[in-house]
Amino acid sequence: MNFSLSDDHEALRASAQNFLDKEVDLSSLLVPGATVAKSGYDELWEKIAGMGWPGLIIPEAYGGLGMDYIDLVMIIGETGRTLAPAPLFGTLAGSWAILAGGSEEQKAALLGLVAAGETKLAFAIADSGGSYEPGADEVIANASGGEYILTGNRSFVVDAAAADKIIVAASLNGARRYFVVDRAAVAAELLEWRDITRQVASVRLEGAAAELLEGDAASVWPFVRNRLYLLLAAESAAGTQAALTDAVDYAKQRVAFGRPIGAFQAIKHQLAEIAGQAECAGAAVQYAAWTLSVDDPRATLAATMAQSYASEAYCNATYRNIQVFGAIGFTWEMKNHLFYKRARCNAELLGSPRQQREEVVSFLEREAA
Amino acid sequence: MNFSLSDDHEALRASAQNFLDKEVDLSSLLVPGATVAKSGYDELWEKIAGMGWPGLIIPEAYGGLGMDYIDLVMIIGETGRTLAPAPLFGTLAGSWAILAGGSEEQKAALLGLVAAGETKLAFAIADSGGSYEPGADEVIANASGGEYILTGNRSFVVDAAAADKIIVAASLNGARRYFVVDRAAVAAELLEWRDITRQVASVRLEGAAAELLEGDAASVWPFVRNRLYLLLAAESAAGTQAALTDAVDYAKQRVAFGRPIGAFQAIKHQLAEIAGQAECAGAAVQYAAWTLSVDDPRATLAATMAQSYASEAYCNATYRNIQVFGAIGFTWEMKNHLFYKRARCNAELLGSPRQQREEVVSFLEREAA
Amino acid sequence: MTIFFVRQVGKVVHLVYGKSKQLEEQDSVMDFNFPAQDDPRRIEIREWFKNHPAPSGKQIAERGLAAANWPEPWGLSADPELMLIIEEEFARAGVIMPAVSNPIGVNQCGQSLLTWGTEEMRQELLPPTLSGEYLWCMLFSEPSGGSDLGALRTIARRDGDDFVINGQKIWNSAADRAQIGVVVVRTDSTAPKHKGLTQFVIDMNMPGITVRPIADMTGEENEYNEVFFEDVRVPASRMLGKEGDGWQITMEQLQTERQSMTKPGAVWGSGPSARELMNGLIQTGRIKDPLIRDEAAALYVEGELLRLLSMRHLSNKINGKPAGIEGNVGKMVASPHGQKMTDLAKRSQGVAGMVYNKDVLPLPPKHFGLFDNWDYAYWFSPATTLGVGTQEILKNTIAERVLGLPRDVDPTARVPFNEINKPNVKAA
Amino acid sequence: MTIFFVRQVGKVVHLVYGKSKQLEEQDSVMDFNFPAQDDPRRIEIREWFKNHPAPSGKQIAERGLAAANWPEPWGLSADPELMLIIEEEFARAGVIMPAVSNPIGVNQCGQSLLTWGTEEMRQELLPPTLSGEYLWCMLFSEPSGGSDLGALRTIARRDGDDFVINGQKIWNSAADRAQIGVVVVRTDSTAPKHKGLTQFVIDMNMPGITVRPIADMTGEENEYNEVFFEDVRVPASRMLGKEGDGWQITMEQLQTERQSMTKPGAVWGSGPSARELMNGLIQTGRIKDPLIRDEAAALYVEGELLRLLSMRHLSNKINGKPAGIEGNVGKMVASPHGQKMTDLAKRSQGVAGMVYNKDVLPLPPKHFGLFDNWDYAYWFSPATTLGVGTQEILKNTIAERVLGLPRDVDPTARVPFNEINKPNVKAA
Repeated sequence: MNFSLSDDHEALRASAQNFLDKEVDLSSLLVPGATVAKSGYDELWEKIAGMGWPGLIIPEAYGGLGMDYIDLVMIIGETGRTLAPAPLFGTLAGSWAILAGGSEEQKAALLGLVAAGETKLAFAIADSGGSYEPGADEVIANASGGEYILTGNRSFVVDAAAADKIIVAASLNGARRYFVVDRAAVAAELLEWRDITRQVASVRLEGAAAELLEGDAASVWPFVRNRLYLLLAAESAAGTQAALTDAVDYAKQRVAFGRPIGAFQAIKHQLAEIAGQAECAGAAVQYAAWTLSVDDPRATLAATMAQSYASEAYCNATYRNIQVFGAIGFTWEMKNHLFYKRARCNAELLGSPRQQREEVVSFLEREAA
Repeated sequence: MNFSLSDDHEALRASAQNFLDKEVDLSSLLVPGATVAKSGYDELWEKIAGMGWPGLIIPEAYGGLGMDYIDLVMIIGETGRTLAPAPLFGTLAGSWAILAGGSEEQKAALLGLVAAGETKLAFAIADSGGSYEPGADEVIANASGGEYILTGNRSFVVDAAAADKIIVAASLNGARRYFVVDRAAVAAELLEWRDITRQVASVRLEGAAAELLEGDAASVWPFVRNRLYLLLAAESAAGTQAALTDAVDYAKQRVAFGRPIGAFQAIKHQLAEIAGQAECAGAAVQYAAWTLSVDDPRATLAATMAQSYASEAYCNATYRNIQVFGAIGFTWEMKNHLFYKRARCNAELLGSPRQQREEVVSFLEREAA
Repeated sequence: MTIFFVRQVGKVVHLVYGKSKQLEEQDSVMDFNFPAQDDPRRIEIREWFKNHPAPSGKQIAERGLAAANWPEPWGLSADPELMLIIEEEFARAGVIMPAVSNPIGVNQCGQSLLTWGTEEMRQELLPPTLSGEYLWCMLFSEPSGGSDLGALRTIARRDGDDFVINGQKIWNSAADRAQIGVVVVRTDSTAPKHKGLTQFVIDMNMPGITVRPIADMTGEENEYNEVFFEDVRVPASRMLGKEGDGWQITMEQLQTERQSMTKPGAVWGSGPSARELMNGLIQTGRIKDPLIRDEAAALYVEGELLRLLSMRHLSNKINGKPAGIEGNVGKMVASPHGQKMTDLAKRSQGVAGMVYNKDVLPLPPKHFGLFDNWDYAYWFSPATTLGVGTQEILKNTIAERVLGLPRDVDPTARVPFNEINKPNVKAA
Repeated sequence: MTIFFVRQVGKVVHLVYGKSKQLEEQDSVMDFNFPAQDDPRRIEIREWFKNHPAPSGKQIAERGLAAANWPEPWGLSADPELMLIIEEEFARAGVIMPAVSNPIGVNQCGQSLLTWGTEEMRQELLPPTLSGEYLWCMLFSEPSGGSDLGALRTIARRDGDDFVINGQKIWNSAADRAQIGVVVVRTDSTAPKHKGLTQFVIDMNMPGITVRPIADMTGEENEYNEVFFEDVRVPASRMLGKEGDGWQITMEQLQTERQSMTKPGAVWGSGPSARELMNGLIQTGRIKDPLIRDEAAALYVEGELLRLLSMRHLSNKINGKPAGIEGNVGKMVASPHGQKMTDLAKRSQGVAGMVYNKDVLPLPPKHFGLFDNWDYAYWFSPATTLGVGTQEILKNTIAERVLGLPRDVDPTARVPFNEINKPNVKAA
């Protein structure tokens, strides 16, 4: 039994921290009208690719680093803590989709390019209402000679604009399958996403040529969803801690009525509560990472719990952070709002915490039956 | 327009306050194992009857005082503030049932006795699951010659033990009707009700002779329910204020770390929040009382809102009250727990605040349609 | 109708019930109805609007409707019930009230001129204020001060018939659009922090004043500004009250502002209320979600109670009762109420709500001011527990002034302001 | 498996990835699995229980299982992993651990005897403590003190080889059943309040000690007592540590007690957890109510996270890491978690739950101690944010000790205790 981070984990986290503290600069975002494209989204990616992070979760057999999910959350925690603006989410999501749904040949061909930092991915599955399940607004795939043609729309596609290839969920003969499409073959329109540290687009496919992922389609979304839950939860847990630390530091310095405001119980007790939530969120993420690493039967439950808890904790912490800062924390020129918006968007992107709690109960009902 | 209490209302409240402060003594309840029967439940009733309160809401035509609902909540607020242990609830509930469902003759015959202080009532409608709607566990009425015979059980009947007559909801030929039964004709078993300032029983009818209320049966429960909501809400709003005042007084006196504990923001801010809820609960009750007095079309909505809000505010305030007192507030010998339990029971007796919120939305949906 | 008498018999109070035609006719009982449609005062106002379907600010002011509760010649000495009639008739005529378009000018600063200004100032400044020509701002907060407003550092130094102001203000609503404002400054640094303050009326175009709008987290610059003072000369005749009255005048203005925020609107009393939230959820069918349903119901109830508190406040005025605690308590309840409302509106939208998207829930065609969509109101909402005193300061105020709990210790409150930063005070 | 190295190049840190068989075999990665069923240490313990199916307290103590983490001769110097195995094997054998039946004796007081006691005290007191013959209590709080424990007034006056104790303690768990206890008293009133305190081990049957159980709001007398001291003579040899060590020893004992409460059980870590709550709601079908469903899920998640925090605490010990902040933070989360759970359990019962009624939700046949039904746990639950330090004190501790925020002002902390009530201190 070992619930503690090893020195290796700590060292991995520390090196990611050093790298990102040096490379991430949010100042260009602290001007109204800023977009992530102007903040070095692509430049930071180049450096991240140089670190080998695109291949973090890609098995060695396909040229990746084959690290486990505990390693992953060490790094994602740091990208979350710094709001590192770079298209990592899309590439990870796409890689997981290929890992779950690709044939051996497809994995080798596609993931090798990703691991080498030569191909960025995105994963397009949500419809315009934000649903990840098949529905009326489905992309339709038709066989045409040796290949497939896709027509329809996808929305809330993280990193679609920056991607080289997009994995698209579509309906083929009434069944959901997954296809690889060249970015150049689709029209991506950037959404005015409130979290400007992340680039989200809607995608329009009008007879786009596509390659069918030939493996087990049924496993793709559960596999990817659990890992995206982990990814967002890891960002959120680290962001919760960052918002807390930031507020604590400010409360120690800012003086009112002859004392640092952190001397007032109203501030102290609110921050103590956030400390409790930060601690719980961190534990949830580490446990979920472990269950995914060892393919534990409760991995789905653990990842779902982590996402529901950490995203709400993050929302609370960033709200409280702004309240501790006072009006200055409400201005665009401070970075507080970037965290607030990341938190809020993390709590919606894959469905609300309530939806995840519903999944938790359903899991437990099945377990009890 | 006049949202303010008149001097007359204030004077009525003040005289009820003077009377109850003098007559109510909860000390006999502050011994483990105490029951309300030993606390002068019946003696206090005699004095209350002497004040004319049994006839408060009975029209003058039937010998009552015909006061309106704003007058009523002045008095009920004081019985709530003092937890006055006396069977007033049952008599009011029964009177309302007769007012709504009795023929002119029945009203004259029955309510005259009540107004004169000669007859106490109770109202039996809930089944063993606490449902107030017709269900599987219904009392069955059968015509037998010129009268009716009732068989079945009712539960959560407030003041059944003390009553002279009980108004019982029962099914006659598949339709819900209301009957008057002599207390002597039924077996009442006291429940171990957690709120020991109130006497609640289950009632067993085995072929009990009954008189049918001949008026409009359909109006009885909505009419009574709205008024019982008001009654409980008035108790709860006043109890909220009492729990707040009590905690504020204690926080001013109790010293820790060289200061009264009321000097600490953790205490101050919690009590400020309760002050807000107390203010809102009071407004809710007065508005509901006015709507019932003028038979406003929103009276049902107002009474339902008052009950949902005031009972939750009361639960919060009594919880916080105990926390401010610390461990001493958790002991049986202090009266804090009597208020805590009254609050909790008020929030369940007629269905939970959530159930009332559901009724609020249903009302608004109908209004919008 | 039955009423009652109270009679003292020895030390025991008895109630005796009986009828009294006289009292019955007084109609002293609670009455949540609004002034009748055929109230003669209402008919008179309505007639005026019929003859002036698009009245100018000057016409409104000259008719006495801009601040009708003020005495003549500015207003009509209207009682609160007439005020309510006037408010309803403005709404009926589709005309925005001066107190709404220029609240700081009419409600806070104009009122201060009445109370604290000289006759000369009133004659000069009130007509253009009531006509809407002068939009006002209030310059109170400073970067170093925040909740501790009394610690402000902007200095006014006497120089002949003028005072010369140097310093910086921040979080000033409407300062970028205002022609005129009030500023609170320190005129005596040797007095304790709340004692050495004075208010002046300043023209915003005076040399040395620079206004910089602040972009807030919504991305807009609608609300706040910074205002810099560099050797701004203001004549001593523009002083409100006398030297040292600044703290009291400022507190009065803030208290008036807070009382006006006890309303069910989502943002400081403005914007859509829980009625609109509920209707929007019903219209879109989102009310069928059981969790949204319960939350929406709780918010609806709370919103109706806020409405009652604000009406009771007005009613107390009508009936000559002293103002209750509703002003402070109301804002304490109203700010988080608005935050919860906008949050639910946003959550009802799901992931689509994370895109700039005004189409959250339908709103009726009604004037909701800046906050006429839930999206903007949501992203603005963190400010509502910060502006006009933080939620923490407000709770302190309620605990201390309303509940009578002991005051927080402020070691800087009683020493001369210019000695506060000396080590012995800091250590206290 | 891939691992990594960290290499410093100038000031930039790069990661270089590669394989290392050596590190792979160390298995240093996180591992939430429990010690295996075939762990040889487990087999040994299981064997012993097979030979001692109903062991006496004395047998358990002699085998070293009563406090296995203690050094020989009392324990086995067990590491936390072995402790976990032992705990599981006790549960498997259906035997209640001494640390559960006599937690104050084993966890708090026994530990203090090891750290602070004399060899003579250990030889005399530890055997009957570990065998369960001596049940212990801790006598700390006083009526005048409450959260401000350091303000306690019970006095011990030196008289020859004895100390003579006078005063009153309150909120003492198990004092009515205990044979022995520790008491913290003031031995020097001229020292500041935290400095003049000393702990003694006392026999509860000493002349002059009166114990009165307190009925709490559940109607039971299970938890708390008052203890009165009237000229109670305790030999100086029963002093723990030395004069003036009382505050430090008391804080250690309370900290140990709080850490043990970071568990998912509803009442101070004991009683049913959210797993049982969820199962009960599923079994009764009440989980189908959408509002109960969402609340139950949130509590289930929080409960699992509390479980993780407690396991991480243990794991950190196993891995020789310093104790984290979980001890304090855990209790802060756990107490309201339990209150929310019992409240939901009760609300799921509706009005029927307002009657004394243990049949709230089904529980598995498992040892939940006193709190083996939700009804009792619910009515007891207001105490969980009061006992072992109020929630407010706990948040202060976390804010100050964990987050490093400034400490609350206590004007009585540094003056001699017997001068605290003089007017100049009161005014501070």
